[in-house]
Amino acid sequence: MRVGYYPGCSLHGTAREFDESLRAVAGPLGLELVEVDDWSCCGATSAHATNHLLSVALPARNLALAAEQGHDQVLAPCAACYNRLASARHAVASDAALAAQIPDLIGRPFPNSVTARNVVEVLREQLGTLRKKTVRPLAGLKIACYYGCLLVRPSEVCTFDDPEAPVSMEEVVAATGATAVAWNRRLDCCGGGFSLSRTGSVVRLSREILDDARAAGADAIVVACPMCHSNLDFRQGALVRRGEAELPVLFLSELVGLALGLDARTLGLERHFVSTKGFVERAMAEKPAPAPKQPPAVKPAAAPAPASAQKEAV
Amino acid sequence: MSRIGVFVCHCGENIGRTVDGARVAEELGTLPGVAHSVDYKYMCSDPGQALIKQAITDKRLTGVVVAACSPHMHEKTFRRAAAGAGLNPFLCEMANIREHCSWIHEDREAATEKAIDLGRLIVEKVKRNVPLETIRIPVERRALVIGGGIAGIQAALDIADGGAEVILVEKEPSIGGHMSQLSETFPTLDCSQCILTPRMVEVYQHPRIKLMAYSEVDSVEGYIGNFRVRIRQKARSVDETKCNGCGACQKACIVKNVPSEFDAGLGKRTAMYVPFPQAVPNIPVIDRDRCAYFKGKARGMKKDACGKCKEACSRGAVDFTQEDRFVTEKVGAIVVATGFDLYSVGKEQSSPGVKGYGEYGYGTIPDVIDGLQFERLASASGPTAGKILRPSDGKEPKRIVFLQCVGSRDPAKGIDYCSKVCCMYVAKHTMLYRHKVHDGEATVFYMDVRAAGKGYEEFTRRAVEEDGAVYVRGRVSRIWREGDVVKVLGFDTLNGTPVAIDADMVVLATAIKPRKGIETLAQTLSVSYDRYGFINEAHPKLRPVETNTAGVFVAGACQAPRDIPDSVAMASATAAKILGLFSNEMLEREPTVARVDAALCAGCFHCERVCPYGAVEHKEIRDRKGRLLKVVADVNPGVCQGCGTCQATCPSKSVELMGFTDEQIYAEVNALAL
Amino acid sequence: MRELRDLAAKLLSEGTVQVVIGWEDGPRGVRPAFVTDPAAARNLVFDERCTQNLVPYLSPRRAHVAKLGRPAVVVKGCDARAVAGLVRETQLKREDVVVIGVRCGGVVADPSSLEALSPATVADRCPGCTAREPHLADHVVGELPPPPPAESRRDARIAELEAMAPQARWTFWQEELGRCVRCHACREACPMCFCERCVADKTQPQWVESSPHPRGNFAWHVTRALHQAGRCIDCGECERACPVGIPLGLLNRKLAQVASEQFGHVPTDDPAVPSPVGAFKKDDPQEFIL
Amino acid sequence: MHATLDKESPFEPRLTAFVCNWCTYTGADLAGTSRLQMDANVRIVRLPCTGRIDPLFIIKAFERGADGVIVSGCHPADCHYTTGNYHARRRFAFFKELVEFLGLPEGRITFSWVSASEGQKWREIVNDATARVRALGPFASYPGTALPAFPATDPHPNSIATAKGAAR
Repeated sequence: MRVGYYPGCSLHGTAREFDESLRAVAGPLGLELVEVDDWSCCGATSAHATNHLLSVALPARNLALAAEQGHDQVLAPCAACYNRLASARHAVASDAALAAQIPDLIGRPFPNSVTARNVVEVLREQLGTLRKKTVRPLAGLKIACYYGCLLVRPSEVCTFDDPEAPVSMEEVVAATGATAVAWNRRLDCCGGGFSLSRTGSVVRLSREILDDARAAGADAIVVACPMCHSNLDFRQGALVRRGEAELPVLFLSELVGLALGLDARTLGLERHFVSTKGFVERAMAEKPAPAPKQPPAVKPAAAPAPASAQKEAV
Repeated sequence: MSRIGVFVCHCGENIGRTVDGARVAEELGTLPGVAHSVDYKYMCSDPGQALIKQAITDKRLTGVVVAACSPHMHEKTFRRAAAGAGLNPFLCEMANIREHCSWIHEDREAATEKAIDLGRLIVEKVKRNVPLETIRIPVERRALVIGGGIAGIQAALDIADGGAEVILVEKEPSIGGHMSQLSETFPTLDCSQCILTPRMVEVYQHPRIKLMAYSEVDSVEGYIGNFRVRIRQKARSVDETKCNGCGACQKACIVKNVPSEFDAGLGKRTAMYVPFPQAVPNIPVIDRDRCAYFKGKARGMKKDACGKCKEACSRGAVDFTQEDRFVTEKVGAIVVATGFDLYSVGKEQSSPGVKGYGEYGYGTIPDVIDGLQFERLASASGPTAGKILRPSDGKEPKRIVFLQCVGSRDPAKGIDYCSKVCCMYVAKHTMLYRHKVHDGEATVFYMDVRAAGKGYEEFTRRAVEEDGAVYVRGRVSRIWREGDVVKVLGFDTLNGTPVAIDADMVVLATAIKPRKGIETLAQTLSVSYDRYGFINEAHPKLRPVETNTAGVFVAGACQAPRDIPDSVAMASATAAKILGLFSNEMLEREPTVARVDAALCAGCFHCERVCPYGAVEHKEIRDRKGRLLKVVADVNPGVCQGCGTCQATCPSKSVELMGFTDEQIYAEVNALAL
Repeated sequence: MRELRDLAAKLLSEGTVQVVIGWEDGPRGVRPAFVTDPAAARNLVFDERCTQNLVPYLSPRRAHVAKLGRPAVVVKGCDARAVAGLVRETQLKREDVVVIGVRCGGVVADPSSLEALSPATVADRCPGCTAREPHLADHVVGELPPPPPAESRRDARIAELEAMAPQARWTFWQEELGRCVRCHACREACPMCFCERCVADKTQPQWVESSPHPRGNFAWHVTRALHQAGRCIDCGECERACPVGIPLGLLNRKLAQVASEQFGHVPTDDPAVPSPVGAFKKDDPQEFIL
Repeated sequence: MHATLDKESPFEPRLTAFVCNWCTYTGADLAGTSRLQMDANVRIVRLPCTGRIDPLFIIKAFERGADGVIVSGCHPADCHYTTGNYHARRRFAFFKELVEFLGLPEGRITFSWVSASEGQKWREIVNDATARVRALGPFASYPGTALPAFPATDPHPNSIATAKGAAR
């Protein structure tokens, strides 16, 4: 499948490993990433706080370019880029007066025909292929899937999953053979763009996220946003308390790459601040072939926990 | 030959001031076929009516035209007068020379001319009027009540007590509905089952009520007074005539871990079960999806996987071979009382327009429950025998947070309306909780407290003032679990501050929605429903328990969120309507209905497509040897309401609306050319 | 042509049908043929002269055709819409007729003129035809010929008339309709005019005056066109049948434009698509209603 | 026999109104009860529903000397018979387009929705339609539509009254 690719500034800078790992897994999953020629800034994070028209026009220009280059969808791995592209599409579709201004501003027609996609959404579509191509099932590894604030909200713009109880990242993680743990801070804010201006807030918010993931027994956090990654990975050294182990923070594409049997260097796993070495070793460790399904040897407890009973009643 | 009598009214000065009544009478008197034409000061007065009656007799009139006020005012009066003198009332019509003439024109000359025109128009029409007989349809004096909750029970009892037979259809194995699941009821805090169970027994024992539990309405044909209803009696796998309700089969059942619907999933039942001990009828049913015997058969096992219930039954009532049975019943009226479902807080929703509340953790956090589950916890017959214990670890919660408007009044979730009962039952819950757990803290997040109803406001005040419930105005944004604490993060909009509460349990007052599948039933009954699926009443103010299909009535929460007193009142209202309907042996209908000329009808059935009432049926025309010649349209006079859309649509004018025939209208239009 | 004849002969000799209604050569161009003998199937033809719609012969009111037995009918794409119309309006059971569709490259407006198909002679409905291959058919025969020539003339003519002042338009139509001799050939030729008794023949009351007077003519042509509104299958037979050459096709076409623009209905040979008559949408256009 | 002819304005049009019983007829009643003065040129023919109104009624009215026609009923969604007016609306859409295509000027036929509470609107409809038709002039001035007088008929003839009426 041919997909337009809009890396944005992050993937050419701080999140190079996101870019590298995505390009590495694309082939095996049957995706052909074609970088949009002459792409420019999406406008995040400052445009939509300062000039609404500009915040729509910047993404619109990139989407118009993609349309001219024959794409019907564009993969924007950065959650902020994705959010801006999708928001611009939504704004134009729901405001005729705004739509009328755009072509003049960007100097080209804007058919609004190209859909903006994010990594989670695109990988989830390839679940079948992923399961088939997984040569190194990550069984035994516990993953905390962290969506952050931008991937699934606002709900009228990011429609691919439930805004309050998303499941798509967990589905991708499950396809790699790893276990997605249940935890509470999946949708919390990491502090995002306040990394430099209000570092104190970022430290507090990010620490809560890390603590909760650790409490849930996660071996690693998986993200799909360069900003989340930088806050959780780059700042983690300053966040951990004495004696606490650091928690590796991986891009979803890196985890998928490991399951596909790609090596850590190709996936950019050596670029992290929190060492991924231990995690990668556990992932690479030879595991016994998955046992064929058997009925459990021991009968389950006579009365299941009320939680499950309750589920039946819902 | 026509002998029309024309009676021009002055209505005192009302008409007389601008219309020269004497001249109108004189002019109309010259028309062909007019045998008598007079004017009089007050035609509707007793002497005026006597004038008409006298003329009908003396002049042997074949039609009467009263040129006076609007027919909406006095058509009935004058038709009654005509009938009093032995003239068919449908040979009497009115020309409106007051509202449509004297009152709206100043120029006496112009108004008089117009009054003559209007009179002539009606004279020409009445010449073509034919005697019509009021349509009389036999009424089957039996009612069908769909739904055995409190509304259905009340309707059935009231109708049966009024002397008519009732068939009460309930899809669950027992009647009782949601009310049987409640602990206490607001605003009196009397025990729900204590007031309901006697009524359930009364239904069972009533000589005129035929209770069909574990049954569903399959199809409905016919019309008011004459419905034919096909009912599916689902296979209980227990012979009702043999079972004496001893319960031995349930004790013997090996499948004991089925979540109990009655206990809202908080308790367990067997696969062979009665929903609750006071069930009516007290006859068990096998849940075939759970039963070991049937699961074994479904897997293709040759040997019987189980049969313990059959062995245990001393009366040989257990019958694995039973199948669904269909019975057809004739009824004259139908009550829809199918009640409600609770909004599902989790992700799974009945329609794409409705969304869940992922952020509240229902279904994943065991100590987040809904209002109905709390009722079961508080109920003496519930899984905890009335002790408030939380589901996760069975401990007594010391702090419960109640959330109102979960789903309700939330357009983002697809439910714009207020569910009406939640404010009241949440107040009740806080009281029940505080009465049982004296050191417990009850916190309520609310948007408004809507307590309109007798004793309702006092009740909610009591919850706050006497029982110490803490009301926080605002919404909750997230609920999550840390250890055994349920964290609730909300916002107090009166203080303008975020609120974080460590709770032991959270109760969600979820919205009330129409029963799943109500649309199918509504279509079967051809009644309309709103975008949420609530059944539409015929008029929101003046006909609140009727539907747009004559003979079909609505009671309880299937029409809109309703509490118990409302539902009962509606049910009694339907009973009054139905008993009124049944008080006549024959149903009288206006004879202004459409008739098809079968000889001319080509059977294109455009009329069938435009008929708002489905009154057009197909009739086969056969020759004497029984060979099918053609299929033509036929109007059922019991269903037709007389709009005439069929006639205007019929290309060959093969259908006539009595009272407004083509000939009559043609004559009216022609009369204007004179 | 051979394919058509072989199929007709096969259907007749196998007893699938008792009569095949098609076209054959006659002294003045082609004429309808009612073939009951398999050997006579070799007379069947189909070409640009086969303008006539044969579906009216399937009307239950045509007893002399019905008594020939179970029919097969040869239809062009436009004619197939008439079969669909009869099925839709319960005049015909689909299983009671075998439909032989022919692929069509357009027909001439006036086959009796014996002129070849050209932009000048093509029937009004053919340019831009989207039904050259019938869907509602048990058999479809022939190769798809090249599309019919020329641009549509009638839409231009309608636009031209609409540009005129009402009074001038009235005068034009009074002149056209004034020629009407009330022979009702337009009705007889129409596959969708199947009433037991036409409203124009009703006398009690007489809505439509029967004499060829301007009033009666106006009432008749308004009524005829309105009864076809949303139902007309655009075969052009009414206009072709008219002995005095009234452009009835313009009236039908005008109402077809209304049906399509306001109610999204276009003639189709799918009997499952409901006609706009007897249907409504709550948001149907109503700008004309104050 | 119609509205009095005004000397200054030689032409007073005649209009026939086909209205439904439940909304417009009642709305016209309300106009009367409210004593709303209006032009006296309109004669109302009462029908149960706009669904009952056949385009032939309108043609016949013109044939019989009407200069204009008003068709009025319940607003959409207010129909006493639920959907009669929706079917009428489609029928009138076709009819209006057809007769205008045949050269009938737009103002001769007025379609309107007048509810039982819109007495005021009914007055405006009546006055506006009358003014429009007055401006258009007599329908009979259209060629080919001149009318002979139609005698009143009796469906049950052979009476003395018939002879008397015909002599009139």
